[in-house]
Amino acid sequence: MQEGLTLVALGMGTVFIFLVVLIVCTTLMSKFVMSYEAKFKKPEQPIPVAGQSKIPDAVLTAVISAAIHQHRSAKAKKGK
Amino acid sequence: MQEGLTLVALGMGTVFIFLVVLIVCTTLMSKFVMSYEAKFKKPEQPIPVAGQSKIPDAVLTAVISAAIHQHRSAKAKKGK
Amino acid sequence: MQEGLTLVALGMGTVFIFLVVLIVCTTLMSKFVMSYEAKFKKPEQPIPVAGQSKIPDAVLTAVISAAIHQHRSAKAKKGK
Amino acid sequence: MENVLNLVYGSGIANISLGQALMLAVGLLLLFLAIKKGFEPLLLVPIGFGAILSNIPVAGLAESAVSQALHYGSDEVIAAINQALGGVSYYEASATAQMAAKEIAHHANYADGILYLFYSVGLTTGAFPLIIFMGVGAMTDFGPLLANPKTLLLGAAAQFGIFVTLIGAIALQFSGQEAAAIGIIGGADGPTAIYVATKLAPHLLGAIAVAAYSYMALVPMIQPPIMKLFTSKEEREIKMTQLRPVSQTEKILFPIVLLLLVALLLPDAAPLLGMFCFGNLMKESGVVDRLSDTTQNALINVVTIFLGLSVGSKLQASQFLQFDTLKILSLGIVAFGIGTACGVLMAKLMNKLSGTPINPLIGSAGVSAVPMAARVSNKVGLEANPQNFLLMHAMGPNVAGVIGSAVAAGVLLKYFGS
Amino acid sequence: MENVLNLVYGSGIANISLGQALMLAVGLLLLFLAIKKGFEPLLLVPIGFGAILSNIPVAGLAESAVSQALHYGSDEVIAAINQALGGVSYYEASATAQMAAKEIAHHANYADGILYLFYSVGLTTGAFPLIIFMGVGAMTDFGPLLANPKTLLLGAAAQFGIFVTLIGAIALQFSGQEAAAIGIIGGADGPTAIYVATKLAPHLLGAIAVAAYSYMALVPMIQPPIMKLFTSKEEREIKMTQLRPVSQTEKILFPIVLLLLVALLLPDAAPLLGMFCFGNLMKESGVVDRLSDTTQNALINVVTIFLGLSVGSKLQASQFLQFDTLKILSLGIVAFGIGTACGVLMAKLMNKLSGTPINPLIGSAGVSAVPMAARVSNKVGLEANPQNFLLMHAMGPNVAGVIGSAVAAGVLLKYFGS
Amino acid sequence: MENVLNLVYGSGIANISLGQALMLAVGLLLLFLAIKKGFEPLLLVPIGFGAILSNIPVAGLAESAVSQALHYGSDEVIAAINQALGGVSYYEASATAQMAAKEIAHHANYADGILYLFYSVGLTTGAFPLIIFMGVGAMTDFGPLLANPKTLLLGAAAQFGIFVTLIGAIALQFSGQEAAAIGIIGGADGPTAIYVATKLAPHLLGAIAVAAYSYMALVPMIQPPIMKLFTSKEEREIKMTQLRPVSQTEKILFPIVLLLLVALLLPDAAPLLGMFCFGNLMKESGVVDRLSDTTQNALINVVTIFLGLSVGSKLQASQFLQFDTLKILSLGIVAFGIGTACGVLMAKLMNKLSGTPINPLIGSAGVSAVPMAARVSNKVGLEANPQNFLLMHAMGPNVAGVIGSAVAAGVLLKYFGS
Ligand code: NA
Ligand code: NA
Ligand code: NA
Repeated sequence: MQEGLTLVALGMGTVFIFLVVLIVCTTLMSKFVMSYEAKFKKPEQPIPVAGQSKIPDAVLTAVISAAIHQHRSAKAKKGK
Repeated sequence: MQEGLTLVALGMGTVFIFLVVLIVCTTLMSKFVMSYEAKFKKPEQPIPVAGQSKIPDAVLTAVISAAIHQHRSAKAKKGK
Repeated sequence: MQEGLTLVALGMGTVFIFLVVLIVCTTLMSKFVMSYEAKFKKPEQPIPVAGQSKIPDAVLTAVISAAIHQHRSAKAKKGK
Repeated sequence: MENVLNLVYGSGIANISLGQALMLAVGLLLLFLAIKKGFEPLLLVPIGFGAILSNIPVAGLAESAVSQALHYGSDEVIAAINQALGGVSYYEASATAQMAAKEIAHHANYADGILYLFYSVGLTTGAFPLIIFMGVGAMTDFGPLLANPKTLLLGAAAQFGIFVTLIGAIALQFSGQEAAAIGIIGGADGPTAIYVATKLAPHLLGAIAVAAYSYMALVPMIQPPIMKLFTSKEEREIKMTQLRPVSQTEKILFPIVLLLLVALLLPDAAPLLGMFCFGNLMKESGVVDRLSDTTQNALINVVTIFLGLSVGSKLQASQFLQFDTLKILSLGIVAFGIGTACGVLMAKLMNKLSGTPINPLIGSAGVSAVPMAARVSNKVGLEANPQNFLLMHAMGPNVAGVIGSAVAAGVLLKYFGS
Repeated sequence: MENVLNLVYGSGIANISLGQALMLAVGLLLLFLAIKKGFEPLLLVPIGFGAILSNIPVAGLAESAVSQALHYGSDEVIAAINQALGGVSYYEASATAQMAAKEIAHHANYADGILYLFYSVGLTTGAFPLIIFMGVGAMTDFGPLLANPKTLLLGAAAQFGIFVTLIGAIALQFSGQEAAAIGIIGGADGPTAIYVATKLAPHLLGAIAVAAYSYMALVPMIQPPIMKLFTSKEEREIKMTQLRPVSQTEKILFPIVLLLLVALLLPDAAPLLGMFCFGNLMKESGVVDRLSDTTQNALINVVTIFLGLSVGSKLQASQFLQFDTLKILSLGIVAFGIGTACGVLMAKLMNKLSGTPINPLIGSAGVSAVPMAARVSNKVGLEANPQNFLLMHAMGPNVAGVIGSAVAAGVLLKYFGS
Repeated sequence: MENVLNLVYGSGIANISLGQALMLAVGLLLLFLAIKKGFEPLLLVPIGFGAILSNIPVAGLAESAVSQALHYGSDEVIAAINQALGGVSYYEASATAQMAAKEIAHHANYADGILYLFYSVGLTTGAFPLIIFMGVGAMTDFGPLLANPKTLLLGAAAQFGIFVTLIGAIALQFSGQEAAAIGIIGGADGPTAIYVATKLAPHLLGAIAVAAYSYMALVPMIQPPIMKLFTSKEEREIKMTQLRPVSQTEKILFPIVLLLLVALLLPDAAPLLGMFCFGNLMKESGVVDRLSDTTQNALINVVTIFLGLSVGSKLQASQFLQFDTLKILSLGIVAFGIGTACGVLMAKLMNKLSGTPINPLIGSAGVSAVPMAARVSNKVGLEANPQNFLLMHAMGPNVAGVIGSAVAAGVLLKYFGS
């Protein structure tokens, strides 16, 4: 039991110390990055998380050309 | 040769017995499922085999908004 | 050093001989293929490198039916 | 005629033990829970199916060649193997004796079962859980955590359940190593639990993995009552301030900072957190998208299948149908409960001490169980105040919980590992 | 100068044997059949290419380190290895002697050839064919079978060719194990044939796999004459009643029912049918789509590549250019023919006895060769009656044939395996 | 208290050596170059991360179980292992002694580090670089080469750097095998360099791989000055005639012709070029698109990740922080420079002798470094004449360079391998 309590203290102590150190380092890192980016770049838009558009180019092209085609034929018909 | 014929009998016997038992079990299982579904649910449409639409949402959105756009501009032009 | 020079000669010699033989074989192979294809088939278009269209059929269908729909409704409106 | 009898005597019906029949039922139950109830199906379908496969009589899918030879071999084969092993069990025998025993088994036409093979290639080496952890890293967004790093404390507090359960397990007569492996169920993180169990108590792996994934699936039922017990309605209604935007540079640097801290402070957590950070860096760096995509899809899927089957191979009747399993299942849920409570209490404390308001409901997400626990925080929050969206705020402690339990795993591996 | 001579003496031209030259031609022929004639290219491209790689003189791509050292090593190395093995061949030597031989070969800078490596990792363990079978399961739709379960009998009847061929092979002086591995060609199922051959007669694997895939590719030429021989025009014109719709629940339960029957009745079929049912359950359960997708794509493709190369590694001249190979090829086509005929005859019988009409043409699909054989049934049916679409009706016996040959494989493994 | 001290004594800070700290910095530098400077990120992100993981003190991720036991074990464990090994180092000990040492280490709870595992499974066997080469083959288009086969000579000339560097390395006191592995850096082809280094000088693998990939990334800075030095403005302005169209049949036959030549002339290049041709045939045959797609995506990505980590495992401080590493880095860049110059000079010569004009700038692409070197040819060409697009013309020598360095690798493996 004695050993058990030691273990709880040791374990939770380590977990807390590690995460507190991580909080400190992370905070410092963020501060540094933010001040660096404020100084050297124009205030950056937070880049959206790797959110490349999921529409393949070929499809976009197809959609757009379909659209243009519609537009033209609609116009043409109207123009008649 | 004697052993060979034994083997044919043994092998085909096992295959047939196994598959006959499988027929029986499968038929029972299907009957049970059908009566259960008839009783507890409204007669279910046979779910199409995992046939999720292959059109990604983004594309659909693009197509639809292109369509709407067309529609509006066609309308607008007509309205003029 | 003596051995080193031997090695350079041996190595570069092998590389050159191998690639020269490859040039000869490739050229012969190409000639043979071209004359064969000229003789037995109508002059083949060089098949584009496995460039299947990247637009899934379902999308194409969607785009086309959107287009047709537009077209019809634009027409219908005009017709009114 | 003799052949027919052989077939009949070799059939499953003629050989099935009560334990195997029960375990077939357990496997079916896991499949039912996974498919009909939606309990963590990505793991419980393979684990459940693996459980059935491992308990097919005579087939020996989850047994080594030697084990099969000892169970089903002729008397001569069994005698020869026992002689080769020199009277002790296979795992106590020397490497040379093991090699001789394998040779006898192979000559008698026994081969390692396919699930045993997956287990020994992927689990005893630690490769499967570590690769899964890499994939999880590649799917994790540390944005919410970076916007509010003090939520890392919630991920620390929620690990309390691990250590309390460990003591409980020791009190219930488990050895230290076993108790540590059981405690980690409270970490609410599948690969971490599997990794630790494989290292410290492989004979309990089946029960521990089943407990971990079952309780993770049950988070929406386990957590809310505990969350409500320890919070008042006013606390649950607390609105939190909008999270600041986080730049890509911060996201790239975070896994590196975390990795360096692990390297300097707790090297025993390096395998788990190292692979995790690697996956995350691949994702955030933006320069290796094709590697990151494959890691998040084909690779993690393939490994998940084989990991699940391997874990299922540890659900053999002889190992699983023990009173110990019931104890493990009970201890596991206690660990979950304590972790949840400590997370909530820590959040209450932080709300008291901190300048900015903190809704205590996000504390429970510190157990990890990503992303289920964060969704539960959000749902309970919405019940108290339909305008209160806690999801993003709960994602911080949620991923902090993954780090927290990996750190706890490092401590346990250090202490009990060697 | 000496170096130049070394290069020349070490070149392929200086070392090629007639057998290797012939096997290079066989490899090219397989590639030609696969690429230009469309013979099962997914397997025959890797197998054909593997055949070429294995027969490159001196390179030893399909040989173990020890085998290479014995073929190309200096006299001292050869003497040392032979001494270590104690005068017997490598496979007869004890495990310790094998280890010593390996050590000598490695010290002399020989390493296992890459195809030998793929073979020993994936085929001797059984992993590759079983994973392929899991993938096939994930691509199989049991709907048509469930709509008309009595077509399972057609999948049973068509296995008759396996056992008749087995007797024929014994009559042609093959051993029982060899005969069983040859017979399974008639099962018309690639992974099953490879799995059984690896377990019972690995030295015949090359010929058996080539026969199995070649005849599967030739199904459209082999089957129609046999089908027409045993049926009248009226029988071929029989229209079958529309299949009933099958609910998702039935599809989910079927692999579980099948698995439990295997477990209870024929555990020896458990590896093959277990993995098959697992793949199918992943597909039908609908809750693990990401696992099922990866199984049907990345995983099965990767394993197919390495399986094909591994099989190709068994097409070395010394093993393949035997009179036995011709016997195997002949027996294989006999097996296919008998299986087809028995399927058709059983369908005729069922048509007589059953209340609902059964077109005997669907019987030939019972050999498996999915989905080619079902397409052949459809095509021959359309010739007789252009309005008669048999495809869906033939899919039932077609997948039944897969189950049937796996069951037959289980019987053979039970009988000859240990 | 003792436990706390154990944790502190076992922490990274308490154990880190200066070398490990430096290597952590090297790892971070590689990540910086890969992520911020875009240096071959697909390889340098995993290699850099692997370098960090391997140098985490105490964790032993890149060490075998025995090595860990010897470094961190108790005195008894160390004494027992040394006794088992009989006083010599692990690699000099007999197989039986190694087995005994492993057994002791495992009993003392040490296990192979995960990176060591990846290294021994994938690199010592040669599997990873060969699979990558298969993937590269599946991504290579030989069209431009087939349209102008004499550009193969440029791919031959550019290998001159390999052999000159080899002599230089011998002059700098490297052994023959080491010198060969260093020279191959000049081949400008990652998997070839890794394959050769693994076979001939595994202890230098880290430095060689880092040099190869770094210089490949630096091609746009290394090559242009050399290209301009050896060419006049008029030469750089030369316009080349449009390439003829190439039929699919030619593309299918080319890898087969190449393979047969390898088989007949230089079997030692068969593993590399065999797998390369296999990948290319899968792509061009058009009948196995699903295999080809997986090879180009999931498979090559997965193997790239593990290859990178495995290479990183060879960047341990004790192996990398040697004066040898500086020598290797210097020799590597010399090899690149000589290769570039020889390619350009050969192109000038061919321009003189040939009927059709050849722009000497495409000669530099003969080093390989696909497709970077071809792009550099194009760019430098555009500077001289904004209407002059050399890209397609440079792709021929570029892929020829891959063949050239694989052939050179074959010669070196033949000469130094056994
Ligand atoms: Na946790
Ligand atoms: Na079959
Ligand atoms: Na090159």
